[in-house]
Amino acid sequence: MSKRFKTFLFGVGPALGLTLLAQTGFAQEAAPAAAAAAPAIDTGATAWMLTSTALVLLMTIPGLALFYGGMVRKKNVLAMLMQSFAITCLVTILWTVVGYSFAFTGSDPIMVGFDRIFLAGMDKLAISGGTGSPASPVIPESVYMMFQMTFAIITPALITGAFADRMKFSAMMVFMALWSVLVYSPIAHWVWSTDPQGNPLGFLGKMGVLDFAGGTVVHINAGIAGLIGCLVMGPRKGYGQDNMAPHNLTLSLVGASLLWVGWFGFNAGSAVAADGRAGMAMAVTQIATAAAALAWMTAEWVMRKKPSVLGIISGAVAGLVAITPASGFVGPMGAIAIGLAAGVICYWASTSLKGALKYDDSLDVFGVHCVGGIVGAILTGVFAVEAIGGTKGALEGNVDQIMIQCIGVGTTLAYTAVVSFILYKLVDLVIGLRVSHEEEREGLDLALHGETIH
Amino acid sequence: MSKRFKTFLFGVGPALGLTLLAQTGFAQEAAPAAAAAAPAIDTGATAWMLTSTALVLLMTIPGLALFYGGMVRKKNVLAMLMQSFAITCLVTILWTVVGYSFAFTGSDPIMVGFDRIFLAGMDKLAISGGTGSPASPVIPESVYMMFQMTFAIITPALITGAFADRMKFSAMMVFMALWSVLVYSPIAHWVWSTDPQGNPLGFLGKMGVLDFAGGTVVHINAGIAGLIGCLVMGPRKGYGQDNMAPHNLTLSLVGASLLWVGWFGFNAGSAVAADGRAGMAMAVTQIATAAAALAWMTAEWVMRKKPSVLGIISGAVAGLVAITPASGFVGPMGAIAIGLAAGVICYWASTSLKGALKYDDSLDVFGVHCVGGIVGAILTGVFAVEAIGGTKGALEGNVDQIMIQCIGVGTTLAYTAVVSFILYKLVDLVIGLRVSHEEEREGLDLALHGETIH
Amino acid sequence: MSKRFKTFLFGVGPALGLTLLAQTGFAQEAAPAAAAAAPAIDTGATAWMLTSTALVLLMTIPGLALFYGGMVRKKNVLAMLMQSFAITCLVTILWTVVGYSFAFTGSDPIMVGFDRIFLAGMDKLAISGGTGSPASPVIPESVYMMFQMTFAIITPALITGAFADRMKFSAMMVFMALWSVLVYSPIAHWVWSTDPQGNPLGFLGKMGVLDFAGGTVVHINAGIAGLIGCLVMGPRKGYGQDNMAPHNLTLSLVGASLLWVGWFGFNAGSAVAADGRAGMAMAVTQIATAAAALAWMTAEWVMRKKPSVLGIISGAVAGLVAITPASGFVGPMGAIAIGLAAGVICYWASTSLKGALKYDDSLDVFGVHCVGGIVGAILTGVFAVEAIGGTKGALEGNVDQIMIQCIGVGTTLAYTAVVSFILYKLVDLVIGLRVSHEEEREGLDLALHGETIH
Amino acid sequence: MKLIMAIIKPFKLDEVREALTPLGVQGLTVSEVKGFGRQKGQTEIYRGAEYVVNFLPKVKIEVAVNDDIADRVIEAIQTAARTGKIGDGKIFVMEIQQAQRIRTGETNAEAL
Amino acid sequence: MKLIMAIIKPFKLDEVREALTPLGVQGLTVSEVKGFGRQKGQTEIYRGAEYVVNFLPKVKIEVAVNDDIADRVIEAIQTAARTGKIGDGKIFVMEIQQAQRIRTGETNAEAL
Amino acid sequence: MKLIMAIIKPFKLDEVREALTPLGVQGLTVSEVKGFGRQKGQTEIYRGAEYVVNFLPKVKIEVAVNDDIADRVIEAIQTAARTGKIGDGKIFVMEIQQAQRIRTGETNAEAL
Ligand SMILES: Nc1ncnc2c1ncn2[C@@H]1O[C@H](COP(=O)(O)OP(=O)(O)O)[C@@H](O)[C@H]1O
Ligand SMILES: Nc1ncnc2c1ncn2[C@@H]1O[C@H](COP(=O)(O)OP(=O)(O)O)[C@@H](O)[C@H]1O
Ligand SMILES: Nc1ncnc2c1ncn2[C@@H]1O[C@H](COP(=O)(O)OP(=O)(O)O)[C@@H](O)[C@H]1O
Repeated sequence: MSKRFKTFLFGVGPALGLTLLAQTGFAQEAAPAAAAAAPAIDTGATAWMLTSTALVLLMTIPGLALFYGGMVRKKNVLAMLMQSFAITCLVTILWTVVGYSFAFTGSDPIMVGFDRIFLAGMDKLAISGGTGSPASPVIPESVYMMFQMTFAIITPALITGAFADRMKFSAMMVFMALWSVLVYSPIAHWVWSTDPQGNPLGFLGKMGVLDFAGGTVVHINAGIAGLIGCLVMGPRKGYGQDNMAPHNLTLSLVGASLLWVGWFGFNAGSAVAADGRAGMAMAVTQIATAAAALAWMTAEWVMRKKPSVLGIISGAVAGLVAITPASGFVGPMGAIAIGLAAGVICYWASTSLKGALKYDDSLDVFGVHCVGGIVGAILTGVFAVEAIGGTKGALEGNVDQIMIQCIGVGTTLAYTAVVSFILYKLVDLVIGLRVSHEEEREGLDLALHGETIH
Repeated sequence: MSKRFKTFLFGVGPALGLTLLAQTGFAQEAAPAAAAAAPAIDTGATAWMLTSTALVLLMTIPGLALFYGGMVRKKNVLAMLMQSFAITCLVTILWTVVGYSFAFTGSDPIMVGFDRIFLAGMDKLAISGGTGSPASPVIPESVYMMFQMTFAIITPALITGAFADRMKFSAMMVFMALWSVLVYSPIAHWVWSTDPQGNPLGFLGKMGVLDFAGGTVVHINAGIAGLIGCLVMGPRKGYGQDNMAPHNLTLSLVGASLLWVGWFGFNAGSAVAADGRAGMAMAVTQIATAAAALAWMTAEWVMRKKPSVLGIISGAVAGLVAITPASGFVGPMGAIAIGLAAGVICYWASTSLKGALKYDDSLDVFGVHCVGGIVGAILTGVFAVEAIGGTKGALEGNVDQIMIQCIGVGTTLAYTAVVSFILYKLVDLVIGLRVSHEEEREGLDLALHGETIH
Repeated sequence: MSKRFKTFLFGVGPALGLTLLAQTGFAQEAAPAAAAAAPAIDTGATAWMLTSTALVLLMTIPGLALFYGGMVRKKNVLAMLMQSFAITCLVTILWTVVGYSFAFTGSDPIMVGFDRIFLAGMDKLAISGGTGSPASPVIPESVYMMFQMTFAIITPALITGAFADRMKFSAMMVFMALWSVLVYSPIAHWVWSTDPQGNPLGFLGKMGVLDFAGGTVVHINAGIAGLIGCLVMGPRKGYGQDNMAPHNLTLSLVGASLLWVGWFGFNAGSAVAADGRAGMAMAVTQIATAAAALAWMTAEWVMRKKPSVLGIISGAVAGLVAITPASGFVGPMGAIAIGLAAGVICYWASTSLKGALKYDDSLDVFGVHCVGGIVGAILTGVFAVEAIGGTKGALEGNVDQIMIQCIGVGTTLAYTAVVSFILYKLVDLVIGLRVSHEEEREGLDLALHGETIH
Repeated sequence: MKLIMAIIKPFKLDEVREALTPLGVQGLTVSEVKGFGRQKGQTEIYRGAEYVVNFLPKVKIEVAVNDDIADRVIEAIQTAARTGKIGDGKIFVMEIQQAQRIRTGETNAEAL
Repeated sequence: MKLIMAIIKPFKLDEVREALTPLGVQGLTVSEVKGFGRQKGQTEIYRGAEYVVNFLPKVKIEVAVNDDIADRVIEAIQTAARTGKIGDGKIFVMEIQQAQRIRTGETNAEAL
Repeated sequence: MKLIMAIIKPFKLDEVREALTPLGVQGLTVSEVKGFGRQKGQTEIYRGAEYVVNFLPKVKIEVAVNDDIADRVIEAIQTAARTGKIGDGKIFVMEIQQAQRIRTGETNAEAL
């Protein structure tokens, strides 16, 4: 809008300018304290972002909590739920204190920012008609901060699936606090932070890495941290021998459903607008998810003779993961392709690959989130449509985009793997990562939390 | 708006025209690629429709899945949940490929349209400031397509309750694919499609049939298809003898609650606007639902001595069904009347009528959705208020409307019954509709999906 | 907006006036029947309020139903769920008939109003571009009525936790009907009703009592009514001896999560706008909740050696309660302080205080809602920030505000305690409040509703 | 008196109960158990992992009867519970030394 | 030694356990069972369908005791479990030939 | 024939079953039970309330065997179920007068 606005201001006489002013006031009736010069907030976009924030929180509690909780054994279900809930609380405070500032302020492509420590200065901006942040020109900064907070919450919560049933709660909390500040915020800064003109500021964003809603920042990031975690901790007692069947896939199906519904906020919300791009992001999210779910289900039906509930919901989540970086850039046909690829490849990663490499990633965080995130990130470079997101993909001739996407993926994998490894080792030294064998056998619900399902 | 817009353009001089142009640009800051001449999208309406889409998806997964899943026996719960989830995926793809095009494009009152096969041409329109579809002048077409998709998803999912606990998963998938394309899309076309001026195009719509959010297209349609299904397949093994009590009404109550909340998107979303009509549609939805729930509960209390959880939630769903065609047309008093009628009549249909006719409609899809839909469709003709929806009902003197409503109901009943019957028979011939007695006894969870609740 | 609008109308010539008129029409495309003179509705605000209404309904069904249902013994879970659901239906009808009118119309600071009995006159206003209510200048009155209805629903539903496992369903329904009309509506009137100019009308509102989203009207109110209830009815059979452990904290965690997510509608929706104040209300809601959850968890960890699921979710709810009156007035730092205070104090009230006083408030409605509400109401007077909500708190020098808050708290406590006591005694006389010992032992699910969890 | 313990397929429970009533059996006690035997269980598959379920759901009936009808009770169970397919279950008979009805204190034959 | 098997109403479990401790009973084993007998069950109603629940929840206590205290144990159970209403349950006594404590391998009297 | 009833810690079930196969035991029946004994339970805490859980989850194995292998079965259970920690459980042996396979009607030794 700004260009037309300027053209207009200088090209038309003062009477018309006055009209426009009046109209600006008109549009701002919902934002009484608007400073005259600040860009007005768009109440429609704000409404959608408030909603999206609620939807993304719903993904973690109770969505992810149930998705994971249903897959563990009955003696560990409360402990599993507890982790998602406690991480939600923990990251909320950390994001308020440093996380948001680190990720979304500052002016260095690598170094994080300190302008909003303790959300300093946001009280005022948050309620003005304008918005403080170049990343969110049409909504209040408080809303943008909240929306981004929900992403910062779900990312560490995703990791907990990898080492389910064996980690100490205390160690988990300390690890996640460190990881959130030292891994999540920096990577978000590198991919998503913007300068005052709204252009990419972080070095990965500047390079042209496309990640609309967090394929790299959220899923690859969490997935690789999970893999490192389960490697460092070793397999569950009795892995490969005892029956570790999910105790209640009803919970997991509800969880997967809430993840799906909430993901509309995740992806379509990442448009930070209530417009056609948000609409298309929602559409491709739906389409890719369905394609991936059917692909995983079919692959399993062919290989194992039966289509399973766990299969179709795992496929859906794989599709949601893969379309995350691509939504906002690709169209319906790209979505189908990405969904089919994610469904089949993540099925293979969570069954054959895991079987071959013999790591015990309890709930397949690596196989679904890291692998699905990589599939999505790279295929974004293939299927991006200029008319939708402003960037061409390989199919429109911009073959380089694939390489750029790979750099984004590689950087995240490398940084997160190394830092996560160090953090796990550190926490292991100081607190110890694993519960005792007795506690693991008895179940974490009673051992760690003194509660049980009756 | 378009009329005022034109009047203005021709009636006022060029200077003012320029102002307006500038303002159009101003309002479109969230829609950067807007074609100058297209009507601008309303970000508030778009925000509400994005939200409504999420709400209606929530109705099917996990809402309907849980509502149904809680009512079956424990050995069949996963199979029941699986059906709603798999239908969600299946219809998403079909809707993308042909369904939306069939239902909402074309220019023939009877024959479906082919303009958006594979969503052709929507990439571009979806992100422009204007909208391609006359049915959605103020929101992007991608959002309208998505919103309608969620209706296309829930309709077949509703049917599955009728033949719960005995249908093959493979047969179910094939039947639903055919039904979605051959029954749902045509009926949606006949009732809801519009011409480029936004006037009704389908022959039922043209005739003046009122169906704000799908009493006919969704509920009567699904309800009659369910009845035919359970008649073709015959009763469950042990029906009338074995204890087939719902295994966990907690799940069903959660499902009913999510249906209720999601139905706000269904009905108020059908206003395709964030305005007073949407608000009134939401209000009457709430009021009719409460009235129906209390009516069913009271009827049961009187007849059976105890008010039950299954009773009150069944009544709520009956009320939601009945108000669906009426929302957007009736006011609060009409809502109370429709709710009370639906509660009592659906209670009678699901207990006495079913008992008398001896069909085994496992979860009362006919008794609640078809009967409730008919009650609502006809009473819409009675209670419609011109000031709300632009059409008078019988109480305002337009007695003919009742007859028009009956024609809509009759046409749908006849068409769906015949085509569904043929499709069931066809699938039975080719694949076989029912599982073996052994599998039915063992439970579908293990037999069909190799999983169980532990 | 209105001032600028007028200035403009009189200060600029007729040509520009015409432009503006055209533009007014433009903005109202979603509200076709707008009366020219009424203030236009803001579609963004309307979208957010429609969404908020759905979110607050989600808090009661299934949110609160599950939160409470998971905490009782298995034999009483359906009866517990039933209460929330039935209250939702009951209050919907009462609110339509008298409740809304009582609370939000009339012109007396104490006496309730009769202008909207049976929602008279709302049919028309609800769909016009303007809004009938001074309390909701930018959204249709139907939406405002619905939003407020969801508050009227959850308040009595909260009470049911106090006398869980022992009250007759019939008695509960009668009590709640009376309570809703005689307690809830008057108090809402005193705190929240406004005159035609939008200024506070009720005597507590006029006095300057700050209660953004219902710390007093909802939580203190429900909490004290609960305490009186469990005192009148006496403890559960076997209280202090039998194992009354929550049968399934999975349900409670899901319930707490939905309460949290839905509370965004409760608090940010109370801005009745999609603006920076709504955004800040959402942010402080999140922050205070997280702080309270961590505080309760930590207190328990220190005192009882283990952090529990029940602890962290109870803390979260305590935080949500406490920030309710303060949201819209305080900033992030105030939120952290309020959260920490609520977490620790409510933990103390629900464990030590309850233990010392020996009342059997089954699910700690008093300890969490009344105590949490008092903490929040008083601290609102401490931490209010003028730049956010227009009122200074004690920290900004307005020490009197604390006293004003205390008057609000005290009035509510006194009025509700007395009237609730009378209502309980009355219902006890006429119907009897408690089930028989046999029924209590057998479990309310079978005894009252003829159903059970299999 | 005898305690007759029968392990049967769950869906046969109602038939067995009905077969015993005509013999004058007025009460019995039932438990859900898991049986391991010749009958092979289903395979459950969860992503990569397969679990052969060795323990199958069975129902255990315990019924105390007077010596005189013991044989007819055994036969009735045998007939009612039989499907002819593997896994139909077993009947075991043990001696009860004493029986007592809690409500009345009646003992032995009168207690049943 | 005797195996005393008592089928009682579930809410009487704690009272029974407490009644046995003074007699020197140091352990017992409890199962949830369903009982069929003279006591009639509730009717559950789900929409049109009524199910009379023939099997009522009961608790089965199995306790192995030395012969010398067997009678006092029976009496204690009888007293503690009794409500006087139909459905109070039964006590059956059987002979144990051998008992063994897994942890130590102690047998018979010492094993209990 | 003997009925050997063993109450063991739940996680020992698979080991016990595997220990019995080599002895020729072809079937057994398992129930989930709660045990009260010397082993003290966990304390559960819910807000203000503490519940000491007196009854711990155990598994009851019932296996009917011929007299000749009874001692070896007892020994095998003893060995496989033992952890040496309190709460390992008990083995009780009772006499079976008669056994019958429902599928075939075979009795006694052939029925097992
Ligand atoms: N020796 C045994 N002791 C106790 N229960 C047994 C024994 N053998 C079999 N059972 C029980 O009988 C059930 C059926 O036995 P199985 O060998 O599968 O088939 P069948 O009864 O046809 O021979 C088993 O699942 C188990 O519960
Ligand atoms: N012959 C029997 N064998 C085994 N259990 C029995 C027998 N008769 C009764 N029971 C058990 O005892 C319980 C109580 O019996 P019931 O006939 O209802 O009342 P009462 O014990 O007062 O005579 C039953 O639910 C059942 O579990
Ligand atoms: N006298 C008894 N009769 C029946 N079961 C018993 C008896 N004593 C113990 N048990 C069972 O054995 C289990 C273990 O007993 P416990 O005293 O805790 O330890 P240990 O077996 O090491 O002596 C108990 O949980 C209970 O199920």
